[in-house]
Amino acid sequence: MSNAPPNRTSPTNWFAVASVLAVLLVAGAAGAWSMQATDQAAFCASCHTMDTSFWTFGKSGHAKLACNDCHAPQNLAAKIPFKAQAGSADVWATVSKNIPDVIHASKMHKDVIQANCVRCHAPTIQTVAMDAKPYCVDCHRSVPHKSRTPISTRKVADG
Amino acid sequence: QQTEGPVAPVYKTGLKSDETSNKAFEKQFPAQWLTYQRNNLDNLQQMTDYGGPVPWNKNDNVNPPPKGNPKAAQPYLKNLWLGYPFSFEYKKARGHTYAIQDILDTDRLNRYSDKAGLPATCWNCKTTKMSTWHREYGDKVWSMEFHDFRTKQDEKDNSIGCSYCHDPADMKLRIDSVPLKEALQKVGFDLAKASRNDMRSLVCAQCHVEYYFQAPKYGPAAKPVFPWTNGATPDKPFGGVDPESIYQYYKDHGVVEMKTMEGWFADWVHPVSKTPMLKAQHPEFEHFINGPHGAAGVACADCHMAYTRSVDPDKKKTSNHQWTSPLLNIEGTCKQCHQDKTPEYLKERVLFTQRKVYDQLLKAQDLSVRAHEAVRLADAWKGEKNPDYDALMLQARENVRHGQWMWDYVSAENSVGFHNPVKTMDTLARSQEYSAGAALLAMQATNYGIGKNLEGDIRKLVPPILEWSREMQMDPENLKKYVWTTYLTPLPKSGKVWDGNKKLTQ
Amino acid sequence: QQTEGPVAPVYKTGLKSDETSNKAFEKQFPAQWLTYQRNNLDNLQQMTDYGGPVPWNKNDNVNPPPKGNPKAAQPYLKNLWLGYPFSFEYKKARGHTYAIQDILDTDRLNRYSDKAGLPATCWNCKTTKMSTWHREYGDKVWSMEFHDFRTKQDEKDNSIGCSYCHDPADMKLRIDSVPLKEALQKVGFDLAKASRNDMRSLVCAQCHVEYYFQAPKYGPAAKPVFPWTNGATPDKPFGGVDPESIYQYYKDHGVVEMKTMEGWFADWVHPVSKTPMLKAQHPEFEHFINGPHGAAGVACADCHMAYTRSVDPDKKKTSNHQWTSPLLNIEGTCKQCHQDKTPEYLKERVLFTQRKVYDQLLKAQDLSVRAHEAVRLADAWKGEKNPDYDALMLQARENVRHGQWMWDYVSAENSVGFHNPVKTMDTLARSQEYSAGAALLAMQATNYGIGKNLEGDIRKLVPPILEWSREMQMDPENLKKYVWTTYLTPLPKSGKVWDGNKKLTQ
Ligand code: HEC
Ligand code: HEC
Ligand code: HEC
Ligand code: HEC
Ligand code: HEC
Ligand code: HEC
Ligand code: HEC
Ligand code: HEC
Ligand code: HEC
Ligand code: HEC
Ligand code: HEC
Ligand code: HEC
Ligand code: HEC
Ligand code: HEC
Ligand SMILES: [Ca+2]
Ligand SMILES: [Ca+2]
Repeated sequence: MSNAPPNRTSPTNWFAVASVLAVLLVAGAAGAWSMQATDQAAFCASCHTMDTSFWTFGKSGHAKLACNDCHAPQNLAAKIPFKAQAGSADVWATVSKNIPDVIHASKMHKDVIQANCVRCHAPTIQTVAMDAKPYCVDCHRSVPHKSRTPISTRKVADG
Repeated sequence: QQTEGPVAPVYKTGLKSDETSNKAFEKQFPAQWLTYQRNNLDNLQQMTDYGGPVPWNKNDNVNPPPKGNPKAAQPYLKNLWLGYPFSFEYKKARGHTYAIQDILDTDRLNRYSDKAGLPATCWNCKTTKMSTWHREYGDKVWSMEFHDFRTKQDEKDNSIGCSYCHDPADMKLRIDSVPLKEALQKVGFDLAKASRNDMRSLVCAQCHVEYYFQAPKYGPAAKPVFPWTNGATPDKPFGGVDPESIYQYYKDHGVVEMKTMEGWFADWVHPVSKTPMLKAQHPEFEHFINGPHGAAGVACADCHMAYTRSVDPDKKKTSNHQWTSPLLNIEGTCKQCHQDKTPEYLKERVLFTQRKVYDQLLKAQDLSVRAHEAVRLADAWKGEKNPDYDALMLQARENVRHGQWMWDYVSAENSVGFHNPVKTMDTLARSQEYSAGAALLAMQATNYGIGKNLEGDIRKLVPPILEWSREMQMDPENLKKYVWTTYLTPLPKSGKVWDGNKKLTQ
Repeated sequence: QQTEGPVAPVYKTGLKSDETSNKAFEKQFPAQWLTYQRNNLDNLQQMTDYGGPVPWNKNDNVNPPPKGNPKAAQPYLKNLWLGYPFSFEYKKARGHTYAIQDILDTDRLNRYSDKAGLPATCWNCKTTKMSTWHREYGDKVWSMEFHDFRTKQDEKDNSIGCSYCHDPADMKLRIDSVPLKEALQKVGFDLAKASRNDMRSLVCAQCHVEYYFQAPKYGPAAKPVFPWTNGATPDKPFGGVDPESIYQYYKDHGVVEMKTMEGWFADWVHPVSKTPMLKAQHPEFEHFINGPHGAAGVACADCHMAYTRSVDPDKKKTSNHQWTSPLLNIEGTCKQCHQDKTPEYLKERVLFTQRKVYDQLLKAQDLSVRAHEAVRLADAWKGEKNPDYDALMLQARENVRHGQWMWDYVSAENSVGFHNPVKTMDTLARSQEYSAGAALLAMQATNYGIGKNLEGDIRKLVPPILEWSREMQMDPENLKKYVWTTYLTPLPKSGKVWDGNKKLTQ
């Protein structure tokens, strides 16, 4: 339609390449420190792309968490391949500058998030039919990124 | 550690699936029982601007609540339903725990006779016993005598309760109501495949829907049918619930004999305009389903039964079984989804819609009264007539019927537009179009002879009837109070035969 | 990392604050420049069901796009605006880059004379030069000759552009337009305290608002004024933007002399019904501000300028400076907030509203035509009259005016209801009420003598005028084509004086 398709031949973003290396390091060495460091908000937010999410999350009831408390599986066997895949997808998108205008969590990713809601809130959801909707966020629509609020209150213009 | 995802609690109650007593559930479900009891609240503190469980008379815009409600009443209802039981009594709904008491006490049913005038069908949406009786009598039950069942149940223990929505054995949601099961089948909605989210609305659709009593010609007599098939398609099973689709549906399925309306369905004939009329009843589901919320997958229970922790004994999270206006508890209902908004803001948005809907509803009713009045005058017209007089009068009547159906579809819906703002406003605009058209056609039929008599404020030309009841209609003197009531036939004088579930000596 | 909240980027451009050239910004802002250029797209692929930047004639429901649009046109526009320049040409809007070209080419301005017929005010919302001229000439500029400015600017380089919304020195959003600044001041909205979010809508409110030309009696002649004060309160500065408030506003601020309307404002007098009329223009802001989105704080730019990364050179996130229908890019616009919905779903919800609004709009226009026709017939009526004839005819005219104002307020608004679904439907219902009332009053005035002549399909009684223009009106023969056009005065025959920004030899 009216927006031309993204141009895929733009010059490389060197910061991102460095990030690729970082991720490879994580996946390869799997050192405990790098595993934890790359879970934290600060790391995710090192990509400007993540500013919006970082900002809204920071204002939410969940601000004390790490991004990957929600955004990665918590069992290590599942977590490493997930992080490698998600991480390299993020990085590849950044390097190739093939970043969509609006980023959406994929179905697979939403399922991962869902499992994490359940993991933390298990005691809360025992007595009622919390599967009334496919996802917790179908009711808790603002958790944690405040998706219905005006853009200027949650987006960074020159991200 | 749990990674399976939330699962609805499953219960083994030890109760039988055909249990109909509410009390039977109390011990095992004290939290739900407690909120369920709150359905008995009906004091003035429970009022919202247009809703809340206070049973004021819907036409009374003179007396303050709880008798009337000058801010939300519809003064012409008794005129517009003249000749039909709804003109005797129609109140604002209150909690489910009152369902039996209120139907026992309503003047819509003839308590002055051995014949209630309306069939046992009326019990369908009030008592947990209905499915028992249906199993017992089969489809004959619908046309049985209403009064015969007055004593066959307990006012509280069988009022709309657990077994109507849950299978008592395991508490899974179920559809207990025969008419809904059949309606879903006819529109091609497979109940076996209904998701949990669907069920959280469908249990309400057992009752909060438009219905009519089937004429014997079309199947079991007096069976309640939901008129949803016209427009339903395999991929859009609820494609037939808009008021124009249903209006078309009613151009069939009936036994009207009037020329050009042969075979149409009619609930009654309005005595003033001699028009075969339709009555709309509580089409909440039909409004909601393609409104902003229903279309988005929000369920009735999300707003009207939002989870609450406020309940002892153990302050566990449970579904709130007090069905009432969500505006009485915006924090606990709307705000789970609209967390970024304040309760004041949300309430103001509801009112933004409701105020406009209410205003246009009253205008639509004024025009509808004018339409009946025009036909009445044209009927009585002795002067020169249009050569097409007969055809024009038939068209006029069709417009009277159409216009009234459209506003009634909105009036009978209990959210004053909120469940589907734009559709509601569209329906009212159409109502006004048809009613204005009816008056114009009647004028044409009389070569505008009646024009002069229709000039000026309709509220003065046709005064709203504030009080009317079966007892009033028994006294021929009362029929002289208004021009319109002179068209009624006095009812036979008689004392009360039934008081609640007590048969009085006669 | 930020802690204060997202802030708009600030730049030091080295440009002066009074820069008016668009090109001056190209080098420093290549990404915005690139999307800005996309405002030049106006081919058929850009059409949505009701919108999109394709300049078809808004009344033409006969020819296919780009000339007309059978699915979205309003066939009676030329009839309803007869005698007013809008009846010569009115097109679907397209991109901002065409603003100057389109005003240069429009038949609304008289290109066959040295006098355009409309003042220089018209330039206000088309050219970045306006504030320069205002500084130069002061408030005299508004009533200066439109034509004199045709050559004083570049068609593309000064078309609605950067400096109208940004301070060229630092690119902060600014209000460049005099009428908005004054309007905000009058309603008590302090621009200095406007938040960034406010500014993301207010820059649009410079132009996408209802306005009128001030009569000399009330201040500088022909100055554009936004009629928002009636209903504005300190805590609700935009409390006066609903159509009924503005209608009341126009019961003042003018120079009408007709009895009972003394001092009212009128844009022109409709020649057929001799009624002092109002013209509504693009009240997008007025609709949006208390609609579901505007009330929730969503800004115009959130939907019409959503961030995009698809732009070279560096694929950074920038605001999309192609102002067009969000439905052309639902993924990138609506889905910022409605991430849980599909584009198909969202489009269908928009259409759910738009279809109903369009249908009721056409009905309102039909009734409005009937109202003018009724007054015309009653004016010509030679038979017996009502003793109150004069008073009734004045009331009828007031209703003609009121009814037309209400539908025009919706017609002129460019979202076909989406910006405020319920308010739009309410406005149309009111329009229909007033127009139907006008016809009835005219009938009463003639003791229903004109009734017969109003019977039947209005589209046959008063045929829609498909083509009309200044040139057509120069030929007295053309005035005979329709009953209604016989009420026009032929225009003096004359050749074109202006073609775009070229003065032709005369
Ligand atoms: C409490 C759980 C939680 C935390 C903590 C969290 N997120 Fe999310 N995030 C979600 C959910 C839920 C969604 C999906 C929203 C949807 O699609 O409905 C999401 C979506 C996203 C998306 C997709 C874009 C969107 O808005 O749909 C991005 C990017 C994202 N999160 C990044 C982050 C970053 C970066 C952090 C840390 C700074 C973070 N998230 C912290 C729950 C969380
Ligand atoms: C190298 C820069 C970069 C870093 C670091 C980064 N992201 Fe992303 N992220 C992106 C880009 C680019 C996309 C868009 C990819 C797409 O949708 O094609 C994205 C997409 C996402 C999405 C939505 C897509 C999906 O996979 O469902 C989520 C959620 C997300 N990121 C979370 C995170 C979290 C959590 C972190 C920290 C652990 C993180 N990101 C770190 C650049 C980054
Ligand atoms: C790692 C643990 C963790 C995860 C994962 C998590 N939460 Fe929470 N959540 C918490 C804690 C801790 C609080 C209490 C925060 C407070 O009150 O300070 C909380 C609070 C909440 C609240 C109440 C306050 C509010 O913000 O509304 C809701 C609702 C909620 N969470 C929903 C969710 C949903 C939905 C998800 C998944 C998208 C989720 N949570 C994921 C730990 C978690
Ligand atoms: C998004 C929330 C929402 C959903 C979903 C919803 N409702 Fe409502 N309902 C409301 C609001 C708000 C009112 C207006 C209450 C008032 O005026 O006080 C209302 C009013 C009602 C009333 C009248 C209550 C009273 O106090 O007068 C009934 C009955 C009702 N709804 C039934 C239903 C049914 C049945 C469904 C599903 C088919 C449903 N509602 C779906 C929000 C909702
Ligand atoms: C398809 C379901 C259904 C059927 C059949 C039904 N009702 Fe109801 N009834 C309802 C619902 C839902 C309400 C509450 C909403 C309302 O009042 O509009 C209600 C409310 C009532 C009330 C209390 C409020 C009032 O109107 O005064 C009475 C009394 C009542 N019904 C009597 C009857 C009678 C008599 C019949 C038979 C003619 C009948 N009902 C048939 C569903 C039904
Ligand atoms: C008008 C319908 C209706 C009636 C009557 C009704 N319920 Fe429910 N009930 C529901 C719905 C809807 C749910 C939510 C189920 C879900 O989400 O799957 C529910 C949920 C429950 C649950 C599961 C836990 C929870 O709170 O969500 C229990 C237990 C329960 N009800 C008990 C009862 C009891 C006991 C009664 C009678 C006093 C009763 N219900 C009457 C509709 C009803
Ligand atoms: C159908 C709507 C709905 C769904 C789906 C839903 N919730 Fe809730 N949730 C609510 C409501 C309503 C409340 C408010 C209850 C109260 O505080 O009285 C709530 C409250 C909460 C709270 C805060 C208070 C508490 O009770 O602990 C948490 C945490 C929470 N939900 C987590 C979840 C998680 C995790 C999921 C998914 C497994 C989920 N919710 C799914 C409606 C929903
Ligand atoms: C068996 C029939 C039946 C079912 C099932 C049913 N209702 Fe009702 N409902 C009624 C009747 C009857 C009344 C009116 C009772 C009275 O006034 O005596 C009513 C009244 C109400 C009221 C009005 C109370 C008030 O505060 O004004 C609300 C709200 C309501 N119902 C919501 C629901 C919802 C939500 C569901 C599904 C979860 C539901 N109902 C299921 C028949 C039913
Ligand atoms: C389970 C989630 C949920 C609940 C509960 C809910 N809403 Fe909504 N609401 C939505 C969704 C989804 C939309 C559609 C727009 C969107 O996708 O954000 C919406 C739209 C709206 C709108 C805009 C449409 C309009 O009619 O103007 C209003 C106002 C609104 N809701 C108010 C309420 C109020 C008041 C309540 C409580 C009575 C409520 N909502 C309960 C999810 C919900
Ligand atoms: C929530 C999103 C949203 C907001 C906020 C919004 N609009 Fe729109 N706008 C739309 C949609 C959707 C349409 C209909 C487009 C169509 O029919 O193709 C539209 C149509 C328009 C059009 C006609 C475009 C066309 O292609 O015909 C104009 C002009 C416009 N809007 C201006 C504005 C202005 C000015 C504001 C703020 C005062 C505003 N809009 C706020 C969504 C929005
Ligand atoms: C207050 C701002 C404002 C003023 C003053 C104004 N316009 Fe416009 N004009 C707009 C906007 C906004 C649009 C686009 C939306 C629309 O077409 O409704 C527009 C569109 C147009 C168009 C293109 C579409 C069409 O209607 O054919 C023309 C030509 C035009 N205007 C001419 C004029 C003329 C002539 C005048 C003076 C009588 C004038 N404008 C005064 C704001 C204004
Ligand atoms: C009709 C109004 C309007 C016009 C004309 C306009 N802009 Fe903008 N511009 C905006 C708005 C609104 C924003 C968002 C600002 C914010 O969020 O604070 C913006 C943002 C920007 C930004 C900040 C970065 C970004 O993309 O969000 C730049 C740079 C910019 N515009 C440049 C230009 C240039 C260059 C032109 C002329 C080619 C131009 N603008 C014309 C309204 C306009
Ligand atoms: C200086 C006056 C002015 C300002 C400021 C302005 N507009 Fe416009 N807008 C116009 C005019 C004039 C047109 C029509 C141009 C034409 O058709 O020649 C127009 C056309 C449009 C269209 C129609 C294009 C289409 O696709 O149909 C949209 C959408 C629009 N404007 C949105 C906006 C938004 C959003 C803003 C603020 C960010 C804005 N405008 C600011 C005057 C303005
Ligand atoms: C910046 C956030 C934002 C954007 C962008 C946005 N919306 Fe909304 N939308 C909302 C909010 C907020 C509401 C009000 C209900 C609520 O609070 O969820 C809403 C309500 C709605 C509703 C329900 C009201 C109605 O009119 O039926 C629809 C439909 C809708 N939006 C569609 C759209 C479409 C289509 C677009 C793109 C043209 C869009 N929205 C863009 C935030 C947004
Ligand atoms: Ca019915
Ligand atoms: Ca105007």
